[in-house]
Amino acid sequence: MLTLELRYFASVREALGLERERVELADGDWDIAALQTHLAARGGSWTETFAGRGKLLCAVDQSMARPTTALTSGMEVAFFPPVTGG
Amino acid sequence: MLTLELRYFASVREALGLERERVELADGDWDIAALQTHLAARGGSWTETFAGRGKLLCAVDQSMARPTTALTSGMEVAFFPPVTGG
Amino acid sequence: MISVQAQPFDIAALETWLGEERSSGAVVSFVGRVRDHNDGQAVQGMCLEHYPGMTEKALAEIVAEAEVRWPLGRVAVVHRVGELPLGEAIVFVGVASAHRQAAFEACAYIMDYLKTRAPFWKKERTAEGSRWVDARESDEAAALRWS
Amino acid sequence: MISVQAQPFDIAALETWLGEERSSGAVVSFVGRVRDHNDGQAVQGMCLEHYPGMTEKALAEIVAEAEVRWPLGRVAVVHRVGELPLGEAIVFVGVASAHRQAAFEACAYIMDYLKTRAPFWKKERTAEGSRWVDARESDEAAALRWS
Repeated sequence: MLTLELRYFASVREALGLERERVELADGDWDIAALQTHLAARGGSWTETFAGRGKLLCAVDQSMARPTTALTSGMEVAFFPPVTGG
Repeated sequence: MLTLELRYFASVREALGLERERVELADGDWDIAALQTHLAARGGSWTETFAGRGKLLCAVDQSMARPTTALTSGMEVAFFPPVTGG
Repeated sequence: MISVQAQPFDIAALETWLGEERSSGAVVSFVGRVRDHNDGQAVQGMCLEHYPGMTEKALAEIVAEAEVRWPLGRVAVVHRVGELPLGEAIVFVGVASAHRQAAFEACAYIMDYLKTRAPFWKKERTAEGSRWVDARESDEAAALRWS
Repeated sequence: MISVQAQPFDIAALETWLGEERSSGAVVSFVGRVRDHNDGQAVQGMCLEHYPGMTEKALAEIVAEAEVRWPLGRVAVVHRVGELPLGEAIVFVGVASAHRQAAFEACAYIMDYLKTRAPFWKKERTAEGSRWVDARESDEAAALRWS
């Protein structure tokens, strides 16, 4: 079992209506791309967010990550739109 | 007769021991280069300042000037070293 | 010195701190404020969201990278979060150095990367309601010029 | 706003003034201070001489040129003259703009030309007496990059 702490920010948080959740995934080789496919399968705004055309950024343990970034149990994974601070 | 108001600043002022003076020059075609030759002929620190190797800047009526800048009566002519503000 | 905070910051105190080291003759600072317009629409204020923990880490990394590229003295990055009225200061980036051009370049570098890598998100209030601010391609381009 | 003055200036007041126009979201400022060293020698303080009248005119010209090159809001140039102790602020250049890069570039531009065209002269006090500061070739080179 792979346990991940998921966090959603800004327009992604608003679209999903969720700030954070814990997910448990079947054992196997998980990376960000696989996680996105998994979340997109939930339908509705999840499909729109994770399989839509909008640009989505991802961080693993609070560092920017790529689709190929591998995931292991206990990691914090965050999804959010391009940043607009400053 | 050509009357000029001469002003000296910083290391030039110190070398000449003079802050300002009025000079009267014979009628004719005067430019900055001719004025410098005239002042250099005074000898001593004047020769050093106006015919020496140190870089000397010049302003006419408070705008930067060149050796070929023509002079007419009543002008304010300033000599000084390269600037070092900021 | 890095701070992400809800309360306003004191520009005079930051400038004093940056100028305290006698070897740093040059201090360049950037202050970003809430503008009255964006994408052709009147803006009344904004709310800034961030990712606590990651934001501070990202800012620290950006500052550390600048310190590798230029000989710097003190560096201050202060960014506000939460509700901000029109005209309010959002961000302060200040860089001290013995060299004026190093201070200018490092300050611009930190701002360029802060804009593209630090997890902050702006939501503007307009007469027609709130809207998330879109990321600008010009900010991406600005960050790319350093690589 | 251009001022050549003997008395100290108030950085906070200048920053407030620069940030007052709601259309200018970006303010970049430069503060230059009396450093504790120059050309390998310890500096104790300095005296700044200028050419009254021409100095203000030269600064106004430099600011006007920057305003042609970049879309700027308020601009402030304040330069001190007379005796300045160690650590004291010598110069403040602040530029407001709707565009961050315009503010950065215009501020650097004004400093580069101020260093090479505005009639100020520094005389440093060291343990061995006073000496006029030599102009730097690096400052000439910095100004040339804009032409």
